[in-house]
Amino acid sequence: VSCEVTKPADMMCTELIANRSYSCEDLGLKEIPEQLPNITQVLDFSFNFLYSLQQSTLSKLKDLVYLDLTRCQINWVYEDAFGNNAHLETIILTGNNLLFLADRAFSGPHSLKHLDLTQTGLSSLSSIPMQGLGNLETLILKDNYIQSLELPSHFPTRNLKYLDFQMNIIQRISAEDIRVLKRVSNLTLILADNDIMHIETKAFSSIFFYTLDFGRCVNVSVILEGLQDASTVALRLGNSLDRDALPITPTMLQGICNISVDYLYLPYRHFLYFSADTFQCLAKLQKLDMAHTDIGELPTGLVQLNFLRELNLDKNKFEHLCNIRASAFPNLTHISLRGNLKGLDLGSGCLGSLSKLQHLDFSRSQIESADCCSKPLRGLSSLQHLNLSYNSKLRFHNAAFNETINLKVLDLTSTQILINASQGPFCNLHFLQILNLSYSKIDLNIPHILQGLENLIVLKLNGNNFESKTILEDNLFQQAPNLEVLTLSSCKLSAIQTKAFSSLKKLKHMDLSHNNLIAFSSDAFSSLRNIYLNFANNRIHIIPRDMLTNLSGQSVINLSYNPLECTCSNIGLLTWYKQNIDKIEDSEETVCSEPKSLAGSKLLSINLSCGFSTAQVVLI
Amino acid sequence: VSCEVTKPADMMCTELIANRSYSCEDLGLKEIPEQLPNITQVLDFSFNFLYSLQQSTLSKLKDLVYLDLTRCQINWVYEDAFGNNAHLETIILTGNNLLFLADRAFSGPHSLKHLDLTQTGLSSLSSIPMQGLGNLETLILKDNYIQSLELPSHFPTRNLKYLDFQMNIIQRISAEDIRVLKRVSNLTLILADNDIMHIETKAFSSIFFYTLDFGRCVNVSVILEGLQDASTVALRLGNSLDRDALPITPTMLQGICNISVDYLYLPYRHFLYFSADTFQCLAKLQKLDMAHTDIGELPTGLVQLNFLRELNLDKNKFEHLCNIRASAFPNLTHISLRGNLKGLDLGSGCLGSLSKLQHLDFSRSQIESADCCSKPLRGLSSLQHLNLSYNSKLRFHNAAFNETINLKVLDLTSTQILINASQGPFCNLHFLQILNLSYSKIDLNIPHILQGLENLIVLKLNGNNFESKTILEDNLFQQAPNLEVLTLSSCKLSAIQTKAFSSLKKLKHMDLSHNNLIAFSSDAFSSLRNIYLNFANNRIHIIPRDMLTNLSGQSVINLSYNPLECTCSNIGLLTWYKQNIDKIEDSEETVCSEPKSLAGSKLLSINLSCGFSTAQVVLI
Amino acid sequence: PSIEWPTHLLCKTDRLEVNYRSCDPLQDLAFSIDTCSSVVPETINIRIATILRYSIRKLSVEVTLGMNGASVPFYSKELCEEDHPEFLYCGKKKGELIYYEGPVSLGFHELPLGDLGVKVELLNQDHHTIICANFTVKSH
Amino acid sequence: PSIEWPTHLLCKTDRLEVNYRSCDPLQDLAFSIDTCSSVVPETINIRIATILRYSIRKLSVEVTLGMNGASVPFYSKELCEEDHPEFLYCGKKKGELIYYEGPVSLGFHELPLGDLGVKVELLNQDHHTIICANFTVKSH
Ligand SMILES: [Cu+2]
Repeated sequence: VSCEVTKPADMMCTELIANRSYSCEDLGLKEIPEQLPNITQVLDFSFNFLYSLQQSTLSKLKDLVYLDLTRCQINWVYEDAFGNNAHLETIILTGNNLLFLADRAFSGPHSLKHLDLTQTGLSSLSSIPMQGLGNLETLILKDNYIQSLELPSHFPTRNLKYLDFQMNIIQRISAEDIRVLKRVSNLTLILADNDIMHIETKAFSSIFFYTLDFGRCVNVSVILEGLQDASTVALRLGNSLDRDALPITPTMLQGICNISVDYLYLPYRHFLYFSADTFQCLAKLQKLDMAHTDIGELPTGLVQLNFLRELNLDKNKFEHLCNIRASAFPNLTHISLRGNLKGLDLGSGCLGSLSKLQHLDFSRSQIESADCCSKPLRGLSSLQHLNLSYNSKLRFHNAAFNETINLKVLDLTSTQILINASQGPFCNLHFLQILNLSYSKIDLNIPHILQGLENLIVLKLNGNNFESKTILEDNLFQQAPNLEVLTLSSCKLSAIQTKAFSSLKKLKHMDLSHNNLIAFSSDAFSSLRNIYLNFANNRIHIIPRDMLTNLSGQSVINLSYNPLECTCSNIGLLTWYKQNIDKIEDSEETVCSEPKSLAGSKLLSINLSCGFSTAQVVLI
Repeated sequence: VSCEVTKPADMMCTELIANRSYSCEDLGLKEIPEQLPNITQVLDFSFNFLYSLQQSTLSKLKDLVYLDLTRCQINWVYEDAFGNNAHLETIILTGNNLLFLADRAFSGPHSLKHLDLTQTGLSSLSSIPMQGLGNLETLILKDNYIQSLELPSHFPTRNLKYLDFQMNIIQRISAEDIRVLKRVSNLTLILADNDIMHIETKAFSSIFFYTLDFGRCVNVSVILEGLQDASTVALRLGNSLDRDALPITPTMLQGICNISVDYLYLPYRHFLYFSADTFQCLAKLQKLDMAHTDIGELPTGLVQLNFLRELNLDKNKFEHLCNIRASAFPNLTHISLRGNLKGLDLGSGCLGSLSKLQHLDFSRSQIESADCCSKPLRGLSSLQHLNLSYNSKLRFHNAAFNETINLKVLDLTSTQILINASQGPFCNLHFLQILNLSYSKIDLNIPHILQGLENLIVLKLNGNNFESKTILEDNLFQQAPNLEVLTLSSCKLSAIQTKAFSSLKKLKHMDLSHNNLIAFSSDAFSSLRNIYLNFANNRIHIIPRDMLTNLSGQSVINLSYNPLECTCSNIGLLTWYKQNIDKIEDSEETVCSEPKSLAGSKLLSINLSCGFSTAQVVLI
Repeated sequence: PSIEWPTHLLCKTDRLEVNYRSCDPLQDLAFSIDTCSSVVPETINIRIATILRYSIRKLSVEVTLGMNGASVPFYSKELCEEDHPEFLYCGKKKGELIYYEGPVSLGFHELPLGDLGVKVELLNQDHHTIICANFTVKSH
Repeated sequence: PSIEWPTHLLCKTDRLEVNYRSCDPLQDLAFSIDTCSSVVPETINIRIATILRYSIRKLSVEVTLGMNGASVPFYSKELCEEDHPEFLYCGKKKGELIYYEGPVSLGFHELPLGDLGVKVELLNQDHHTIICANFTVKSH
């Protein structure tokens, strides 16, 4: 006879919120632990073993609101399985091979809102009981073997918002199948990854959707045929790299003329006979996503898309910015052209007609420009967000941003910046709030480089080099007196002069991590009340007590990954540290390096007694 | 801390053959029990819990030949899961939701012959590794979600005999899909219960099948189109009651003209425009099954089906036997017309042209005949087996079987027999070997009723009544001296005279159960060497020792359910019983009724000591 | 092992309560009905699922009624013949799931007041239990 | 709990042996390749299956080579973007099975003699391990 010790389960489940929220994930449990408090509201019981759900299984947890039963090897759900859980709103049954759901399986909860039946082996809607689902908002039937969308007449539609049939084997849809959806407004219906071969003409007419997702379905014509006279805010017809699909011809998109659609998503689709005709029925669109579609230009002679606000052309093959034919979209507020696969020539004034453009994203598009950014951005007087990060090389001359003086956010991360100007390149950007110059190799010796940025709140300069490896008292930040966030991580700094940042009265967040600093120079700041100072990954050995005592209010410091000494030379830090542990970030990695005997011990665990001539270390 | 006792597993698995065959079914096991001998060859491990199969799982059982892992909650089969089981021939994985089968999952067994993957959640043939399957004879993929029959070029065909794709979701089959099957002969391929919509024309041509099963597929035309130029012994195109299917028109069957098929099965199909044209392409058939097809007659003007040997017309609606148009099938040897749904009029000579007919089954067909069976069976000189059981009423006149004098087996069970003859009704049946008259209400007082049956070996008379409730010494069985088996169960017999069966020198099996006999009359038989006597369910209290001592050789008696006395009055039986337990059938139910204190005790458990005046009972 | 399977509540109204309990020694039974009315319709829709512990070549159903302590055979039928399997589930093997969803016609139209017991047993060719359920119908 | 997952033998010939072991603390990994040759083809076909313990919004792969005790980054790539999911498995959630079957191109054509270690790690947006495997390739 061998013996097995049964651990009390309250020792095993993790308490996330006392008496309210528990995670018992992957503990090999075969029943709900007795020790969970009756008033538990949130329970993650995923990756355990239940086999069947019966009335007794969950009867104790009367206050349950959220229940995750992902992958519990549940085969059978009997009547009243949730009969004692009146407040249950969410049931997740993902990954259980459900052989049977009793008609009264979901009776009990007054207001079940979210039911997730992803990958549960269901082969028919009729095997899902509708009793108790009257208040359902979300029903997820993703990745099952459902062949027919035949929604029964008593399908719960009252509060329905989200219905997901992704990755089933639905091939045909008739008007009768979805007739009950006429009772719903603003539904999101996901039919992506079904091999849809036929939809009855106008099957979706007179139904009002928020989103209709037919992503990764092979034949767009078939779908648009069924959508005649339908209405949806968003229509998703995109594809993905690992799916073959028929290329889209102008004829195929003609169906859109008879559909009310505001946002159209076509990523990863390919076009055949791509021409002005392709856009013939897109004139009323507000948003168009043509990312990853292999296009190098938009056709000339385009119909005017006067309603279009947002245009996404990411990961395409544009060689010249003028090839997007901006004049056809006069009311655009957003353009995204990220990750262009060819080097993009910004040209001159290509977007000049877009006086309402607010967001422009050119990041990761291999851009090199010898005269940025006045000419390329000519006419963009409304522009607020400009992203030019992760490009090759930009050269700024005088008044580089004089066409876009309303910019609030400018991101130049990891794009090499060359300055060929007498004035500061940003001197027109009086409204700029966020500037990211990290890893831009910008020359910080140029005087007045931050000139004009009197409203700047966030400045990121990570990975740039300062002359003399030192932040001097007399420095460029004085031009940006309203800075609240300043990051100087990985700048190879070895010193900061006293009062270096004293002009930055509003500074709240300072990142100096990954430098070569040997001192924690809190005297560089004007105020140590409510400041966040990150000195992680530097070379600080000792911090005198008087550098710390001024840290008050909600201030937080990070000293992790420094070679801190745990000897009496550093008694000032060690004493203060234990009394101010609430001000420490990442105490797990804030460890001693000296003496060798204590190397790797957490500062928190050190008890040091320092007399005049003896030192005594106690490890708690 | 609570303790749990782990039972040794060898106590739990059932040994079926010592050291060779074990059943561990449904024991809640989580691993193969250590205690199973290494030389185990057959293991039923169904309905336990394994989760994953790895090389270590089965490594000890090196001699395993047959392994049943039905419903073990196996999700993962890793490489070399059977790596140490070189002799394994059969693996059953039914009902496990297999998420992954490693490429080397079946490496190891030298000669894996049978692999059952029924209901394992497979959605593609490509997820089944082919390594190690080179000698496969049987592959069962029933009830999965396979969409395409695309057999890979390295599909194991060398020994393949049986390939089952029943209940998948195959809709289309191309010639390329099944090209590798050209390498196989005599394959049985099951594609029943697939929703087949299209087969490439001649996709199956030049392949030689033993059976092709397209049962319960909706549209027969689609299938026959694909089978053009194919060759199969049997072609199954039947349906079932719970499936809708298109009715078969003559045009639909025209495809059969270009298929080499011997046996055609069409049960549960319905016909439209049922006419001679329906049979136009069936002229070469050897077997035709049209059971349950709602037909009331075969059409006139039929093409001659000269090759047809067997015709099955069970459960149809024939009103007159002549409606089967026998002249069209001159070479028939078998007709089955069981369970006809209307009262069948046997007519006169309707089958007259079938001089080769050997088997005729009319059972359960509501037949009533006032003059059986000479006229109805006219011309059937080859008939050997005739089944008329479970019909209404047959009246026999003289020479009732003079047209079918070669009968060997005649079954009249539960059909009322009236005899209106001066001679014995069976007097022409000199070759009859088996006659079943059970529950036929036949009048056993008619003298010479068994006249002519000098070759009869088996006679069943259960549920008939003998006058005076007694088998007399002078009785009808003397007309059948070669009887080996005689059953007289439930005949309300209360006595058997001494030497009643003494003329039956060859009698080996006698069933007298369910009568009212009060004596075990072994003296009624000519020999008690190697006889089986069933006296179960009679009223025997006491058996004198001299009635038993002659039972020798392999003789067996059944005395169960008799009110046997376990007192000294019966010491003869009680003593003999314990010494001859090998001669007892059903000793479990051979129990005492007297004295009351021992009622229900098995005779075997009684130890009785009888002196001159005292009796002592010991219950072991 | 003779486990007591749980009693399943099938339906409950003011006037009617129907429960069932598996009488298969090996397993519980999953069963649902779509109607809960004392006036029994011509057919009711049921859903039933079970895993086969034995293969089915032949199958027969036997229904027995129990009232006031007496038990009387009520109905019996062959569901599967070996040569001509009538239904899809005929011929299924050990370990397979059987799932039936559809109409079943009952032999009575009005429920007697009081307690009625109905035992339904499906047996295979070897007389092994395929499905066994004891229903109790309480009608007021 | 830091369980030692078993070592899986992927392929073995006279000249080549490839093993892998899961370095995901939560689960083992199911993986197969269709080739077992020292001359590495342009692409090999793999099959891989795993159950997600964390949802994928973004996904990146990092491959590290280990030789003679040294370990060098070899390859890294973004596999899933949040806005434009490139592959079917992008966007799958906790508990879902991921099964991929198809070609994968390797960055080298000939295997160095001796032992080579390859660590492949797929991480999600929160830097949680989605898949982690240590391969050892022994080539003689
Ligand atoms: Cu103990």
